[in-house]
Parts: sequence; C-alpha cells; structure tokens
Amino acid sequence: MATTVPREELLVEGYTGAHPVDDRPFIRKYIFSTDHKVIGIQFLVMSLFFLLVGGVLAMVIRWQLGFPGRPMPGGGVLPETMAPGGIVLPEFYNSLVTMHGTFMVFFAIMPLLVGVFGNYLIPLKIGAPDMAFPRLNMASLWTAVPAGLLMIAGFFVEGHHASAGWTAYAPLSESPEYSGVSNGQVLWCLSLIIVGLASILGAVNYITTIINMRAPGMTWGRLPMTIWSLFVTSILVLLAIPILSGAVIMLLFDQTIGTTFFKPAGGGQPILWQHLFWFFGHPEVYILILPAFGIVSDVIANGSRKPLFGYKMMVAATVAIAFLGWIVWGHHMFQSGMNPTLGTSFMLSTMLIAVPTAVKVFNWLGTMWLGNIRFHVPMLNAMGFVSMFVIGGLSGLFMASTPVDIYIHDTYFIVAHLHYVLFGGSLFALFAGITFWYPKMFGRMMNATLGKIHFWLTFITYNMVFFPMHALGIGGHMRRIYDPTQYEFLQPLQWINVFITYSAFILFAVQLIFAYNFIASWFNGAKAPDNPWEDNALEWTVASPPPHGNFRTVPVVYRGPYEYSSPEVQEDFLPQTRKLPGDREPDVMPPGLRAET
Amino acid sequence: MGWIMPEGASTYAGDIDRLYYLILVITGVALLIVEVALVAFAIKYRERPGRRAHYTHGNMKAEVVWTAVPTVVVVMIGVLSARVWGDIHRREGPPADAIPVGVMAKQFEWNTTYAGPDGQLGSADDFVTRNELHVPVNRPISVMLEAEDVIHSFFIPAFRVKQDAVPGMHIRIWFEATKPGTYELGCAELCGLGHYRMRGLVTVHEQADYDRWLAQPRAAAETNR
Amino acid sequence: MPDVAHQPGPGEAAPEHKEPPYIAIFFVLGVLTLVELGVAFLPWPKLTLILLLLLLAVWKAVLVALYYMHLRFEPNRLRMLAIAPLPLAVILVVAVIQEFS
Amino acid sequence: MAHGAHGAHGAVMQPPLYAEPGAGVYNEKLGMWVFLGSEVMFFTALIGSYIILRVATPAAWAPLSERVLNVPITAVNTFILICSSVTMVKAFAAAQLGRQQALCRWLLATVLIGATFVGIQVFEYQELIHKGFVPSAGLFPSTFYTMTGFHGFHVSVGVLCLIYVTWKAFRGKYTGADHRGVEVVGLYWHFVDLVWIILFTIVYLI
Ligand code: HEA
Ligand code: HEA
Ligand code: CUA
Ligand SMILES: [Cu+2]
Repeated sequence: MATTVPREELLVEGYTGAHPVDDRPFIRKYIFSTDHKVIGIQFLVMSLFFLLVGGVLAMVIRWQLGFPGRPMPGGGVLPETMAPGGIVLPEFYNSLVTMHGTFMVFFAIMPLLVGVFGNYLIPLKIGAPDMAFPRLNMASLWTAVPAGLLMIAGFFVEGHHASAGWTAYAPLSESPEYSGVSNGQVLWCLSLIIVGLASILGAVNYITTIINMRAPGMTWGRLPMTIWSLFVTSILVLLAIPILSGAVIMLLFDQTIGTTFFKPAGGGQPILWQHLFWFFGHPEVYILILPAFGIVSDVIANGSRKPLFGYKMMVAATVAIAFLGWIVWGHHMFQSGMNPTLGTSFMLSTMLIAVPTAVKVFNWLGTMWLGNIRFHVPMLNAMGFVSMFVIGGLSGLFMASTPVDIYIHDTYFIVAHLHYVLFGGSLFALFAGITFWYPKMFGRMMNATLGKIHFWLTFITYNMVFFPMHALGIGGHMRRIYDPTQYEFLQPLQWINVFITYSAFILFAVQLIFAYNFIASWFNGAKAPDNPWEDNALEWTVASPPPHGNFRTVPVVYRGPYEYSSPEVQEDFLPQTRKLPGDREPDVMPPGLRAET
Repeated sequence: MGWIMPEGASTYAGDIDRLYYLILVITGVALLIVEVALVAFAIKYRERPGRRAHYTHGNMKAEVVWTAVPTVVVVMIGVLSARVWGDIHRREGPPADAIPVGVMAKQFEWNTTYAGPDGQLGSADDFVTRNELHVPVNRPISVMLEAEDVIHSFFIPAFRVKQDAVPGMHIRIWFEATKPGTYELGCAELCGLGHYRMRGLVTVHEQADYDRWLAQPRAAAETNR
Repeated sequence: MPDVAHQPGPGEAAPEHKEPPYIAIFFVLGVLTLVELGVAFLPWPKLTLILLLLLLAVWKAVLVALYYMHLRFEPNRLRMLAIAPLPLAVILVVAVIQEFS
Repeated sequence: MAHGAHGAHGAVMQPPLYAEPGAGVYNEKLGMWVFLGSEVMFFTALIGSYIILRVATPAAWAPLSERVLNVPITAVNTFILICSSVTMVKAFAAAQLGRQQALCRWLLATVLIGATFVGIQVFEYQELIHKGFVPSAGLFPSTFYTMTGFHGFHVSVGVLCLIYVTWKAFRGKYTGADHRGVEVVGLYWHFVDLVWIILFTIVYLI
C-alpha cells in the first residue's frame, strides 16, 4: 500500500491501537475476552450450534409430515413422553415446530447476523480499536449463552417444551389446562427475556460505537452498507425487543402468578398479545433481513468489481424499510378478528414496503450490470440470495392482499414465504458473509471447491424443499398440523409432502459439507493473505486475523468503500485508506496526525 | 401440484381467486425480470482477462423508474384488494336475509347452533350439531363465531372462508355457498395437541333438502339437552 | 466542519458555568404534584380530568428531562435521539385502541 | 473504560478525539441515552397494555374514590422520589465543580431517599395484599403490580448502582474533569423518576 505518511510515527493522545504483544492470559483471550473479534467468533460458534439444533428438529418435523405415524429411524432413543417406539406424539410435534422456529429465529439467524457480523465487522469497518463498551459486549455474549441453555433445558422438564408456536398465541401459551405445558413455557419465557436483554446490550453498544467512533474521514456517506444496515438494525433491536420482553413478562405472569392480561376469563384480551407480539415481530423479521441486505450489497459490489449502484438510494431504502416496518404489523392478524378497516390500512402500508425492497433488488442488479464478475463462493451465495429472496418477497405480496390472505393465512404458503425470506434470504446471505470474512476471522481460506459444491447443491435441494410448499398452501394445507392425512382434501397432496421430506434430508446432508469445510479449514485451510478478495474496506488493511486492538494507529479514510475499477488507479480496487495525490484530508483529524501531514 | 386454486364453492371464491391470479401474473413477471437479468448479467459480464468493469455510481433516471413502477403496481393491487375486502367485511354486516348460525369452537370440535323454526338464535328451540354444519345453497349464512377455551380458526377451503374464533370475542362473518355437496371444515390456528384433527364437515343442501334436514334432527336435539 | 473535538461540549464543566435552577424546578415539581392531587378528586367530567392530569404529568416529565437530565443543554443530535422512540409508543397505543373503542 | 476508548487524561468527558464528530457527547452518556430509548419501549409495552385494557374493559376499574389504592401515602412517596432527583442533580452539580464533600453527601442522600421509596412501596404492597388486592384478583391488580413492580425493580437497580457510585465517590474517584459515572447514573435515575411521574398520574389519579 502506497501511503504518504509513515503511520507508525503518529501516536494520538488517548489512542491505544493494536497491541504489539498480546500477553492476556488464556481465559481473558479466548473465554471472557472483551475483544470484539473474539466475541464475534464466540457468537458464531454458539449460533451455528443452534442452527444445527434447529436443523435437526426440522428433520424430525419432516419425517412426521412425510410419513405420519410411522416410527422414525433412530427415534427409539427418544423418551416415551416424546416419541414412544419412535412414533412422534402430537404434543411433541407441536414442541418441535415451536422450538424449530424459536431456535432458528432467536438463537441462530439473529445472533448470526447481528451478534457475529455486528461484533466482528463494526469496529474493523469503521476503523475503531474496539467497541465503545468492550466489557458490556462480553456481558452480552455471556447473557445469550445461558439463555440458549435454558431454552434447551425445556426439553428435559416435566411436561413438554413450549408448544404454542414461536408466536406463542395466548391463551393457549399460558394455560397449562389447555396445552398440557407448564414448565416448558415458563423456561421459554425466561429464556427469551434473557436473550432479549443480551440483544439490547449489544444494540446499545453498536449504536454508540457507530455514532461516536468512526475513524477520521469515515463520514456517514462513506460507511459500508453492512454498517449502515447493522446500524439501522440495531435501532430496530433496541426499540422492538423491549416490547417483546414486556409482552413475554405479562405472559409469564399470567401463567405463574395468575394475572389476566391475555386471559378472557379474567377480562383480558388475547388479541392484545398478538398486537404486542407482532409490533415486535414485524420489525424483528426486518432485523433478520437488513444485515443480510448489507452483507449482500458489499459482496456483490466486490464480486462485480464495480461501485455499488445507487449507494444513497440503498441507504434511503434501508431507512425507509425500517420506518415502514413499524406500521405494518397488522398484516399477521388479518383473520384474527381485528377491525377490518384497520386491516385495510395495514394492507396498504404493507404493500408500500415492497417499494424500498424493490429499489434494493434492482440496485443489486444494476451493480452487476456491466461489471466484471468474479464468481467466488461469497458472490455465488449472494446471487443465490438475490434470486431466492425475491421469491419470498413476492410471495409476501399475496399475503399482503387481505382477501387472498383469507385463504392462504396459516397455510404452507406462509411456511414457504418465511423459508424463502429466512433461508433463501438470510441464510444464503450468511453463507455469503461467512465465506467472505472467514479468511479475516481465522486467517485461513475455506476450500473453494467444497464451497461451490455446497452452494449449488444447497441451491437445488433448498428449492426442492420449499418451492412445493407454495403448492401445498394453495391446496389449502394448514401449517402446524401433525398429520395432514387426517383431511380428505389433503390426501391427494401427500406425495408432495413425501417429496419435500426426502429433499429435506438431502438438504440437511448437504449442510454437513459446509460444516466440514468450516471446521476443517479452521485447522488446515491455506493461509489467508490480508486482502484475499481485493476489497476496499478497512478490515482488509490489517493482518488476517487482525491483532488485538485492530489498527496500529488511527486509520484515515479518503473515500467510500465501493471504488472498484476506478480510472484513477491501475488495479481494479482502491482501498478506503489509500491517499491519492488529489485527496483532501478529513475535516476532523486527530492532533497527532494533523501535525505530521 | 401447481399454482391453480382448487375449485371454489362460494360467492367469495370468484373474487378472491381472480385477485390471486392477478397477483400471480404480476409477481410472475417481476420474478422473471429479476431472474432473467440476474442470469444474463452473470453470463454476459463474467470476469474475462483484460476487461474492466464500467465505473459508475448509479443512474438517477433508472432509480426513479424502478421506484415509481413498483409503487404504482402495489398501490393498484392494494386498491383492488381493498374493494374485495370491503365486500367481504361489509360495514353493514351480513345481508338481512342471512340464516343465522352459531359456531362454538372448543378443543377439538366445532359445535354448531341452529335457530329453530322461529329463525332466532338464542331461543328455546335452538339445536346443536357436532362437527357438522348444514347450510342451504345460494343463501347467505351469517355465522357467529365464538371459542370456549383457546383461539381456533374456522377454515372452509372450498368457500375461501377463514376466521379466527377468539375466546371472549363474538365475531360475525358470512358466506354464501354456491354448489351443493360436502366440504371439509378445518381448524387453521394451532390450538393444542388435537389441532390437526379438529375437523368438521360442511354439507350444502338444495333448499328443499335443507328444509327436510332441518325438520328431522330437532327432536333428537331436544332430548339431548 | 470545525474541529469539534477540541471545544468543550455543551454542558461541560467550565469554571464559570452557571448552575441551572435545580431547586426552583424542584419546587415547581412539588407544586404540580399538589395541583394534581387537588384536580384528581374534582367532580369534573371524566375526559376533562384525564386530559388535565395527563397535561400536568407531561409537564412534570418534560421539566425533569430538560433540566435534571439536562437535555436543554445537550447538542441537538442527542435531543432528537432522545425523543425518537416516542412516536412509536403513540402508534402502538393509538392503533390498538381502535380495536376496542 | 478499557483500552482505546479514552485517554488517561484530559478530555474524557468529550467524544473520542480520534473519530468523526458523532453525537457530540462522550460514549458512556450516549450509550445511556440509547439504552433509555429501549427502556421507553419497555414501559410502553406495560403502560400501553394498561391503557388498552382499561379502554377495552372500563368496568374493571372502580371509580377513584372507591379504589383500594392508598393515594396519600403514594403522593408522599412521589414527593420523596422527586426529592431524590433533586439531590441527584445537586450531586452532579457538585461533581462538575469538583466539590468532593458535597458530592459524597448528595449521593448518600440520594441513596437513602431512593431506598426509602422502595421501602414505602414494599409497605404499600403488603397493605394492599392484606386487603385481598393480589395480582390474580383481576385486570386492575394485574396491570398495577406489573407496572409499579417493574418500576420498583428499576428503582432498586438504580439504588444498587448509586451505592457503587457513592462508594467510588468516597474513594475520591470523581473529579471535576471526569465524573462520568455520576452523570450517567444520574440520567438513569432521573429517567426512573420520570416514569414514576407518569405512572403516578395514570395509575393512581385517573
Ligand atoms: C426475513 C424475514 C421476512 C421478510 C424480509 C419478509 C418480508 C415481507 N413479508 Fe413476511 N413473514 C416472515 C418473514 C419475513 N417477511 C415470517 C417469518 C412470517 C411468518 C410468521 C409466522 O406467522 O410464523 C411472515 C409472514 C408474513 C405475512 C403474514 C401472513 C399470514 O400469516 O397470513 C405477511 C402478510 O402480509 C407478510 C408480508 C411480507 C411482505 C409484503 C414483505 C416485503 O417486505 C417483501 C418485499 C419484497 C419484494 C416485493 C420482492 C422484491 C421486489 C421486486 C422484485 C420488485 C418488483 C415487484 C413488485 C412491486 C410487484 N409476511
Ligand atoms: C431461519 C430460519 C429457518 C430455517 C433455516 C429453517 C429451516 C428449515 N425448516 Fe423451518 N421454520 C422456521 C424457520 C426456519 N426454518 C420458522 C420461523 C417456522 C415457523 C414455526 C412455527 O410455526 O411456530 C418454521 C416452520 C417449519 C415447518 C412448518 C411446520 C408446521 O407448520 O407444522 C417446516 C415443515 O417442513 C419446516 C421445515 C424446515 C426445513 C426442512 C428446514 C431445513 O432447511 C433445515 C436444513 C438444515 C440446516 C439449515 C442446518 C444446517 C446446519 C449448519 C449449516 C450448521 C453448520 C455447523 C457447523 C459449522 C458446526 N420449518
Ligand atoms: Cu382448533 Cu386448531
Ligand atoms: Cu410481517
């Protein structure tokens, strides 16, 4: 890198950047570490574990749906209360669905997107030595882990685990007399309250860090989209999660100390739970997709070797989605007995939210247009994201239309939608993000061939699993039913369920390739260079993996992160910190740096 | 398997299905545009030695187009949907000549209350059937939905009817069946371990048939009380 | 943009800093509480009472935020951040109340 | 704070020197304000539910004069909490001027007054429960205990934090140039007071 200033000389008052020697004891370095990078990796390990758990639960669900009432191979190990003789019980099925949704949403995708990439990328990409509050950051991780354990513990308590769906509609969720579930639901509530606290602590940290700790020259207009998305997402987390916490606390009190918030018998309102849940829940689904949008924006620009198309509109769209996300929650409740006029308003606002999303999709395409596209594994997954997320987004329009939703509400059409946006969307973006930043995180490359095999097989089998679910939904197949063959009109559709089940088993097996690649590369991967993808952002200017404290001295930023194929330089990339002759120094310069330049 | 709606058997079905197909076509076109562009760009602009990407940060005109067109499209879908929605959830309630029926959902069955000869619900000659709903063809039916324990959802796929039954609430919906026959009634809201088997049958009779059926089980119901 | 890093932030401990009227605010808060108590038991129409009491409560809350939490002396950016969640609270309550009234 | 965040001397109560202009305040203060935003939404869930339930089922609330709540004692308690706010802000003013003794005294007063508030609330709860006004007795007690209980929980957490800050103050850790702890805990404390102002009105007086 050709910089004009000898950086090592420039020490800034109050700045202790990268530590030349790292003499922290083992436990402070790897377990109770306050280093954002270590915490990010810890979140990664934790949430991949829960992704696996969620995936295993899905396999059991699929077995039951494909072959209702038949003993599951290997199911004999499960206790009598779950699957006597390997045959899944209806009560257990409901717990499976509930916990599959809960683990995937709260313990896999959300910590993967926000916990992992928020922690790992924010300080590096904005040029900060660490988070604003490193110890709070550590506290956030070590609050999330026990919450996860508590959630798992629910499988082993008296009665069943929570089994009212991940949406926990009252009064079913709070009435042991109707659900047969007591302790499981209590643990579910406690776990969500605790993990919510962890998320809030994280969000406070991210927001403060992004506002206050951007390196000189890293103006709002030069922030990478990942950081913009994480910033907006953190605001959503900060303001939405407490609503969930409040609602869950009321649910818990209803169940344990006899309050009657949602109990009609005591004058309460079941609908109130739904309003509170979805007032949180819809912002939540954007929490689950906005960081993915950010990751994909960065990866597509890198892969296309071209500046991101319409950066300002991308930022504006992100903010618009976040705003609109607060006024659409009623679209989950069109059939709940909600006031129909209110339904119409929610439909219109929901329709409008498609517009900023459309802007994003077309801007990604615009970025690829006239590019010079490198199909590295992250890029493949990012393109997979675009093509699959669109299907999920467009199916959202069917449900947004109130009359059509009358028919498809609570059918597999919804299940198809949510997997297209969550798997086709968030998870593909995560595959893109993990493969993209893996070299930086672990200092090793992942195997590209395995990566490509994993991508293509996932892409194909994933569609085989979830695309036919649209057909099931149009056929009227309700969700959360233990045995679809009970209904005559669903029997002709059962072969689709069988097909989906076989495909799902293959899909799961294919994910093991990823797990293998992930673990094996950690130990044996080729050594990663500092900047394997020839990217412009700040994290690629430091070693892989970066030292504790990140940057040796304050990095100075001269341009946005997407200057690919700029005519100003020979290479097709132009790092943000590289000073070209015509570049102005940032307005704000730390005293040390200013004196020298 | 496919994208074709199953055959409908109520007055709503036509409107809802038309709307569904309209959205299917619109989203189908949008999907095609995106996927074709994605694949085409991937092929056309793949990396080749010596090539360099076009250096541009965007194009205002393009942005305006792809903001405006989707806006118009979704607002149109919204307006059309609002009209159908308004017809279904009419401000003035079910048509005046609708036959009143009470449906009480509970774990895991549907109890239907019919007005007796007086045509009034809540009088002494009401009678109840379990997991069965009998209605005449081409007559609006006004259903008062209630739930005893938890939330259930009254779902008759062939009629395109779905409405949650919420404990503590009295929700009125209406529909008009257009074809005699037997249809399945399902529960669409998770309501406990028996949710999957909370099934009922809806029988749509010709008017004469219906009158005959109405005359017959009444005595039995009275002894049941 | 000026080199803001070097100016003492607003509300910063400058030696000549004049203390805001903390004690005066305290007396206002006390008096407003008394007024509230008086108003609450008046035989006025329910709606009037509710509006009046809410007004008094908001008045007190605003005083606390402006002076005790010294929002009055903070940069504008922080003030905006502080009031940002309030519209959401209003949206939630106003929308859901439609259901029941 | 840990490495990198701030230097050992000088401008700790300013935004980091080496960064773009952010919110214009130092990290801890910004962080506390951001956190308070989250607290606003938490209390929105609880208070909002109360308002909604009350509009939906007005009959569950007896007229003011017939309610079991002890308004006089709570009015006194409200006044006590306001007192603790003024002692807190005086502590902050003393810290700004670097007056150690005054700082310690005001902080100690705040801790004591805050603890008194909690004590009175516990007494009030006991009295109410004695009268059969228990959380399971209906909508009003459900909402009442949840809202005031979580407020009381916040006050208690505040008292614990204040004890820590007071202890540090007695050890002379706060100076005119660096009294972040005092200011930040003060923000939290005033916020809790502010919530009570709202709660007192809508729960006890309306
Ligand atoms: C990542 C998560 C995520 C995302 C991003 C979305 C995005 C959207 N969702 Fe989805 N949704 C979920 C996760 C998500 N959803 C989940 C988990 C559920 C189920 C919850 C449960 O009950 O368990 C759900 C349920 C759900 C429902 C309730 C259905 C029901 O229960 O009856 C509705 C109804 O309106 C809906 C609508 C939408 C819409 C309109 C969008 C829009 O944001 C989509 C916008 C995107 C596009 C439209 C595609 C791109 C645009 C173009 C290519 C432009 C050109 C096209 C046109 C304008 C025509 N969603
Ligand atoms: C992001 C979220 C997410 C993901 C990824 C998935 C993945 C899958 N889901 Fe899930 N699903 C939900 C979220 C998700 N689901 C939600 C929210 C619901 C609603 C719940 C409710 O109704 O309450 C639901 C409901 C749901 C149903 C409906 C059940 C019903 O209504 O009765 C079904 C049925 O087939 C299903 C199937 C599957 C399958 C087969 C997968 C497969 O894709 C699984 C494939 C396997 C994996 C993805 C694991 C791979 C593991 C790794 C990659 C880890 C690597 C490990 C290391 C490196 C150590 N899901
Ligand atoms: Cu009743 Cu599901
Ligand atoms: Cu939604």
